[in-house]
Amino acid sequence: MLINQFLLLGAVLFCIGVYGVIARKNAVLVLLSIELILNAVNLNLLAFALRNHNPDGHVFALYVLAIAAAEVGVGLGLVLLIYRNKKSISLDELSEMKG
Amino acid sequence: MSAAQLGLAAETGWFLEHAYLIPIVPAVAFALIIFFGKRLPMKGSEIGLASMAASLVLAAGTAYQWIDRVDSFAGEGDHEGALGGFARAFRFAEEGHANYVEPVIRKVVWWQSGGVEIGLGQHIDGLAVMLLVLVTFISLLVQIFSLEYLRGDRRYTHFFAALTLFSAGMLAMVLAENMVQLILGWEIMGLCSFMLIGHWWEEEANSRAALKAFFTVRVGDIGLLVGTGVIFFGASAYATKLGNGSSGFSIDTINQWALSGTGSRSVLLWGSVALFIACIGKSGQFPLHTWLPDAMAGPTPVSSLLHSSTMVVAGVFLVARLYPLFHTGLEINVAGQHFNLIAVIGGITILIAAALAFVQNDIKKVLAYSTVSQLGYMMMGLGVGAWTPAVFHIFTHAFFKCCLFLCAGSVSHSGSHHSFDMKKDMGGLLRKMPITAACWIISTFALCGVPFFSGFFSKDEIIDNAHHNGYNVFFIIGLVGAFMTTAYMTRATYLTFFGKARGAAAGEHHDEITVVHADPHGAAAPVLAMASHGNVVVADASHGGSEAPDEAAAYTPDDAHGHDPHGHDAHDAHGHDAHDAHAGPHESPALITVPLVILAFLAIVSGYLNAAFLHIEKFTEWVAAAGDGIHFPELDHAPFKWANTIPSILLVLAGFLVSLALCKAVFGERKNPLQGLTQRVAPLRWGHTFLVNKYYLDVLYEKVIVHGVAYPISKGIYWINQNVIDRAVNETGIETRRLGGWIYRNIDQRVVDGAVNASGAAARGSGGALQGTQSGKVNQYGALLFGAAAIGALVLVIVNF
Amino acid sequence: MDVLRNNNWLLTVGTFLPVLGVIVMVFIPKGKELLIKQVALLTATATLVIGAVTLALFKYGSAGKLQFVVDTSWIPVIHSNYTIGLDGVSLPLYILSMVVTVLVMIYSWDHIPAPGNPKAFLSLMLILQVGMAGTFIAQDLILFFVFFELVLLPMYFMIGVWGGEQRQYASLKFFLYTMFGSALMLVAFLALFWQVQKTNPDASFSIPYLIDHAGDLSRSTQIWIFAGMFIGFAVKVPMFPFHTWLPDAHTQAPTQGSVILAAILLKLGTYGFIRIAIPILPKAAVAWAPYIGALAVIGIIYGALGCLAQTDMKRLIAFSSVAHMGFVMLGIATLTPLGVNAAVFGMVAHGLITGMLFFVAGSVKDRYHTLEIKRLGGMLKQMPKLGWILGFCAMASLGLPGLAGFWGEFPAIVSAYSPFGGNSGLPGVSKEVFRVFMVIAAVGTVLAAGYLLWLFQRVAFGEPKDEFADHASDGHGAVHAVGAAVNETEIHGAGHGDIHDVKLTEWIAWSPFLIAIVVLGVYPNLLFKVIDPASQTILKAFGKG
Amino acid sequence: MLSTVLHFSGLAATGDFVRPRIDYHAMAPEMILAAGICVVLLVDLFVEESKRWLTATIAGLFLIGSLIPIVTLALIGDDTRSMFDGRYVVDQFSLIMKAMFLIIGYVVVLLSTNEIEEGGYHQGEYYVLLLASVLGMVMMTSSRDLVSVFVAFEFLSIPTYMLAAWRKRDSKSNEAGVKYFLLGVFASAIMLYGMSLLYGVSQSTKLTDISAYLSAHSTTGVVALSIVFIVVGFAFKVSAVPFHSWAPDTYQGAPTPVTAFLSVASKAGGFVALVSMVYLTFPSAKDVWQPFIFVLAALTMTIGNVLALKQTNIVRMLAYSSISQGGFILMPFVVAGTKAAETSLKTIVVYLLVYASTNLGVFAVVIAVARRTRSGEISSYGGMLTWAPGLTALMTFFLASLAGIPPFGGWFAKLNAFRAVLEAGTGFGYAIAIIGAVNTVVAFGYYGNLMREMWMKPSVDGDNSPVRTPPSLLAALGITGIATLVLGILPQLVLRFGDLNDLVHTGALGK
Repeated sequence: MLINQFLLLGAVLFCIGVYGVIARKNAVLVLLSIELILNAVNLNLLAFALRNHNPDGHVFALYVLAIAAAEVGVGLGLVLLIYRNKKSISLDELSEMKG
Repeated sequence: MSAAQLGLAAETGWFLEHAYLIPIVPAVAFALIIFFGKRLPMKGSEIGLASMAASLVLAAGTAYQWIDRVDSFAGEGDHEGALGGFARAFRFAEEGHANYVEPVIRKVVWWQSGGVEIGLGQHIDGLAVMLLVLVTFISLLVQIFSLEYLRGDRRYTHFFAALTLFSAGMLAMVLAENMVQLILGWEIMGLCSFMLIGHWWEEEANSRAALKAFFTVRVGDIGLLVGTGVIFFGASAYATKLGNGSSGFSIDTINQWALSGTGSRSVLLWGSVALFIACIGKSGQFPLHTWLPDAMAGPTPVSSLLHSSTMVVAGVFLVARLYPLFHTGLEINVAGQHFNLIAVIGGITILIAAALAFVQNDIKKVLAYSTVSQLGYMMMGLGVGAWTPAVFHIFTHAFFKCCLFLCAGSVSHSGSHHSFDMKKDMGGLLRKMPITAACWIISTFALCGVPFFSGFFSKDEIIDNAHHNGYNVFFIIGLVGAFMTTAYMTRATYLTFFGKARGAAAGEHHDEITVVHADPHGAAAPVLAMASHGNVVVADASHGGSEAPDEAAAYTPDDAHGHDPHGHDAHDAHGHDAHDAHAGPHESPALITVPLVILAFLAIVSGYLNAAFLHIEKFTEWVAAAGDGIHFPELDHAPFKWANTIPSILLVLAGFLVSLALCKAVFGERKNPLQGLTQRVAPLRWGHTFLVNKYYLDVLYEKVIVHGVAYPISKGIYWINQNVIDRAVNETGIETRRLGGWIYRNIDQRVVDGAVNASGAAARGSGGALQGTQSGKVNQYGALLFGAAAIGALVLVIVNF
Repeated sequence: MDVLRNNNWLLTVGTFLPVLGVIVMVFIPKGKELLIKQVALLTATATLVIGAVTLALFKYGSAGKLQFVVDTSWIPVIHSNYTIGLDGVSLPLYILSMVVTVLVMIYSWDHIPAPGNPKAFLSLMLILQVGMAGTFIAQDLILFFVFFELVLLPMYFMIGVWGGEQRQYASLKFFLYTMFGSALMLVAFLALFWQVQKTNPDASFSIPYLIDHAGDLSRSTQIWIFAGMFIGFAVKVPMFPFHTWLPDAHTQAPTQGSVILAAILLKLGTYGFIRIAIPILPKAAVAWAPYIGALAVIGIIYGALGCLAQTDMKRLIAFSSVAHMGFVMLGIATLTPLGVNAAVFGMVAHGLITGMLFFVAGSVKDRYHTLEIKRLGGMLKQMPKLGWILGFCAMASLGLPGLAGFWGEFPAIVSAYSPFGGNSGLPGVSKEVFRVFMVIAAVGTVLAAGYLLWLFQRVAFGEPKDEFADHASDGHGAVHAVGAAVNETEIHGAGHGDIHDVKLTEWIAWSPFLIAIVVLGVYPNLLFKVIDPASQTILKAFGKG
Repeated sequence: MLSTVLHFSGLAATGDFVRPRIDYHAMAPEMILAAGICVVLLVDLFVEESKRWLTATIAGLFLIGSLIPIVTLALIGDDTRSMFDGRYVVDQFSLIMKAMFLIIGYVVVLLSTNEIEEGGYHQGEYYVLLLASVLGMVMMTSSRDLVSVFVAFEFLSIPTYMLAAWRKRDSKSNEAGVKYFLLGVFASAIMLYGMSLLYGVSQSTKLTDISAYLSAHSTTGVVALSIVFIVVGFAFKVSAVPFHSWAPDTYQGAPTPVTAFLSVASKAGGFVALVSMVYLTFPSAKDVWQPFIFVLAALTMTIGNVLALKQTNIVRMLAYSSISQGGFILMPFVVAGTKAAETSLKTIVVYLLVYASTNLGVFAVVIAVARRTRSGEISSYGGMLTWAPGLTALMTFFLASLAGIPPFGGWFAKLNAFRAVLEAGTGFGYAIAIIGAVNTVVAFGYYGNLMREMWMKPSVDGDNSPVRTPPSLLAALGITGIATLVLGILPQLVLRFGDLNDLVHTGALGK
């Protein structure tokens, strides 16, 4: 079957996600980029699961989904928090502490 | 090895067996004086005296029994005992040649370490017995003398304590069974001389003299330590062979080993040389003699006891004690040998010291240099193989030199108001102080070696033997020395007791300076300053102190305070002295004169213990160890012939006349071309200055060597310490800091922080990068995170592809 | 290896008792200084009593064997056991550490240096005592290391908190130096362990075990391991050129600190050589001996010259330690029982004498508030007793026979004439080289006389300087100078101005030192007969040198 | 729930249904903790504000309570209990680690009570999250499957994101939370990617299977990539350089008790995960991770030290110090693949124990001091000897322990670490040993500097009024202090549990 395409897609998603994390200043966008990576992961897992004919991949993917959801919840909460305090969600403003 | 082991029916006795008590008594006395001295009516001096007397008794007992022992060995049936021995001493009968007398060696284990066992004990033979008697006797007299001389001194107790401890040290050294014990006594004497010379340490000059004395002797002690070490191992090998439990430190063993021929040449040579260096230091031989004249900074009794008759002969004693070692090591008396270290050093010392004695104005320093030169005689005697005369010279010299010093003390005490300057404050005292003068003159005769005085019997023997053993150079030196001795002693005698009374001796300027001469040393101080600075300039300056009335105006009581803030204590302490002072020059009280008389008497008779021309050789018999080649080398001493003595007698006479003439000319009342000659004629002046400056040896030692070490070199070392080694350590930190682009500043708080923060700074240097990474920007953190991961992954993937 | 396990509770108790005192003191409020001092002193005394018991129960007949041995498992994971024991070499130092602590406590009674806080000060001292005593009884390398390091922090704080102006520099220097050294030492220990373990799997860090089993390591291996230990110990000794921390530490440390430093801490290094480096690595010892000897004599001369350059009394004394420890190291370097005995004796003597000198320096500082030599002078007039004690110590320190110092120096010099001459298993040490050392060392004794007497002359003799002359005691005491110096009952001229003579606490704290100096000087066998068998055992690899 | 899911998936794969045996005794700690979480939540719901301190007490009780089964398990001490065909294993290693986490949790509760109570934060939720995170750690110790590892990992992470931002009004705290969160999620995402690849090639998520596969096949690029990514994920958690950048900011911003928790517990969690990876999963692929971890370890201890030297804020300094300590813990990993493997594993355990007790102690002191000075500056510690001698002494103990000076735990940990790497006798081993040795001395720079502040400097503000420490803090100080001392003087007491042959049986070191 066409496993490589899946993997390739996964890789691409992964790269986009990484790029987003590094390039984006907007907290929400960074969050989204991370979600992209996680989806890339899911893609991989499912593809492999199919090829390997064992359910571990599926299970793993389910967990990833669940936990990703939790993460996003926490993440958005935090973003709200900073927005409340700073009236901005630009990450560049989060550099009080350095050195 | 003791007689018992040999199974000899050797005569011994309680005193012989317990001779070790002799030093212990004064040692204990020392402690007692220290702890309780101040509370006693006589401030502790009584303890010192008592202990000395006790030791004297013990020593006498020892001598008595030793003589018994000698007789028992002498192999003649009748045992008439020591008294008989004395009787025989004056019976004109030649003795059968006595065979070797076993010394009484007793010891207990003191400490053992690494298989080495050091005993603590006694090695009693003739030499030891002689010195025991001598030291205890003289110490006793000197202490009696001091009772009066130092009365009211601020550290009276201290003085007697030190004096007693000194005697203990000397006695301990004399009967030492082994080298370690000998070193012990040796160093204790050094310590005491330090304490006693520096007795009046308020004056920096005195403390410097004390320091100088101790330090110079200490330099010699390098030799003592090294030498002991060098001979130790060879000797201990022999000791195990002897198997009598003695170690390589044991003197008896060392001697036998040296004679046994088992020891290697070089070890013997170097050992003896090293030890002789110690003797040079202690006995004020050239070139380390310079401390001895300075040591006159101490109170006169100290000079007379330590620096004339006892301590300074320690070096000679050591050579005599280990004579077999030196004899083999330096090949004395080997056929065709005309020079050896000991003789050469001794010879040089005789001459240079005698020469120096001419230019001294301080009576004590004349005597000091004469001591040095007499010590030179002893050394030379030992060097030319004249053991018995040399040792005999120790014996006789002790009496007359001690007497001379005490005379000088008596003069300054009652005659010249504590000045020792012959030119300024003495002269014509013959009539004022007849007893002192008489004693002085007798002793001078003895010193000069005038026939029938003790010196004659010892010194001429030395000279004679030098000739006899083929050391002709030293024979000449000896004769010249005799000449010079007579000459400078005549000069001194003339200046002191004859001619016109000068300065204090003339009873001048009393009232202005009661405090000064109320105080036993106030006026002595400046002279002592000269003593230790030892160059003309200071000397002259110090003369001013006690010179003419007008200059004496400088000597107001306040000034005296300058010298001695406690002048008043002293003054109160012996007002009688101040009172006597008003009576002008006068004979000293009995406490002083009695010792003088006794000593003067002995200065005559002591010689008759070995008056060869009377066929009395008791000293040889009792003291000298018979050379059996096992315990003592065979020496043959020159038989006494009047003929041999003629040259020296003549020279003595010549010396006397020449010197007398010169003195009359130079110091006499009548104008004379010779007066101030040394000022007028350049060469003479140079010579004079040269002598006055003591051949500039002191300059060499103090200015060049000591200051060289003390200042530039050590400063340099210290600088290196701070700036190189210490730096190197900090540098390790600094180097790392250089990475951080920091620069080392100087050794202070910063350096430490630097050294600690060094690596931190290194980070800073290796780029603000690190700091940069910590920008606080999430994205950059992310970039860093993934970047690192990616790089790592890339590398490893490529590697593992 | 046969050991005696009699009363083996003694050492543990004797070593750790001070901890109890510290724990008690923790619960005493800082305000109750008197109580604190009492507790501290009590603890120290109790420890000393245990020490006395040890002294009494010690079997002198078999001083060569380890006694009171405890050998229980401690950290099996790293094959390290709680092995402690005492033999003739450790005994004197072990007891000395206890005595010194007690006396320093007594001295501290009214000499708590600024900024006060006796609670912390005395607790640190007690902890220090644990470390010192422990180091001398440890028979296991790891245990030794732990105690060795335990000493570090308390001394660091003692110098850093209660020290002089540059205390922080000095303390940190001291710390980093020693830490650096001990790090290398530890590495050496570990390396040694594996090398031994290669051949015998049941290897342990126990010193006796290693003595039996490490001997047959190859020469080169031994030399490298020895190098590590050498640096570790040499820093502590301190040997030239690792000595530069010493003058600073000594000069800045409070009197008590200096005393303990001089009396005990410096000995940890030399003790390490005798107890560990040399017996375990005989081949390396032979190979290193000439270099150690060379550094030792350099130290002797170098330290002496350093002294001559000093203008500060305390710093001078500190430098003299470098010279004296040079003699000790020279003795050790000979690898002969004679030399090692001399070394151990030298340690004790130096501990007593230099410790005493530091006490004097401290009291001088108390009186004059300066230690600058050229500002001092005429001490004999103002404080005759103190002055004479200084003189006494100077004499002892320059090795006057009849006082303790001599028996450390003289045998060391003598032994240098014939160092270990080789035996079946080992090559010998070059005699010629050591004879040169011998002469240099002898010269060192003269220099010692030089700087000490010079110091004494400048400080004690002459008239007091004007700046202090006014508040001098009436000098009446000077009449009784000598008597006063040793007479402990009456105190002369005290309380005149702020320059008063020796105080009661000082007498109590000092007299044992003074007495010990004399007693050991007069009857050295007191120590030698204990040390000798032990050093024979320790040097058994060298047989009869 | 884990079990059921596995069960279903198993069904999906193979027709017949086998009910997995659940060893309740082995699972007891987790269960008790889970129960605790619920109880605290409920209490928080139903108790009025003034009684909220109960939650802390209850949390503490549950933490202690879940220690009981661990003790019993340890006492029974029969061999490994493995569930879900070896995907969830309770062995000696996991027991001792569990115990450690629980005690850490308890100490953190003690540290928190006053802070949280006085700060007027939401106590109930705080302790819930704390317990949850601890539960995650406890699970981590037993996870032997990529899935469970991942789940446990997130379980222990996510609550801490929130805890870090706990001071809602404080922008610093927010910043700390967000940074930690974003980077943490990012890292775990990368890790997941790696896991997915690893699963793909090895066809299983079970660690033993994977290690079997790896030892059977030669390492390919994919495997290398996946290994690196996975290691990165955990390296982030243990804040190994260069994945440390979040740590200082977060530590500084977060409430101090949380910082303590992060720097000790979650770091230890990361190490446990790393152990299960390196020792169980990757041993045969050592030429991939060995150099990688070597570089990490070297960088971590060095840069951590270097940056710590220059900090003026105590917490930030401790952050870097704990980074470099992490480097020392990484040291033994370098030789995990060699004959020294067992030693190194024991070393890691010992080091974690020592580090945990010591570092918690340090933070306890920091909290106690901050209550007085209200400042995080190192200079505010001046003159501490006078106004807080007890704390000074304790702090000195802890710092000495961190610096590796006997007789405090640290020296033994470090000694072991060196012993392990030197014992391996490999080039990497010697290299890391040297770097470590240098760093040991360097490290004293900042520890000593802090000591100097406390002992030798005068207090900044003149007042030397003694500081009073609340009982809970005292308890925490007591526990940590004693632990530090005991670990240093009698490490054997603890090490008895530390002999880890079971892990060998489960295949970490066997192959």
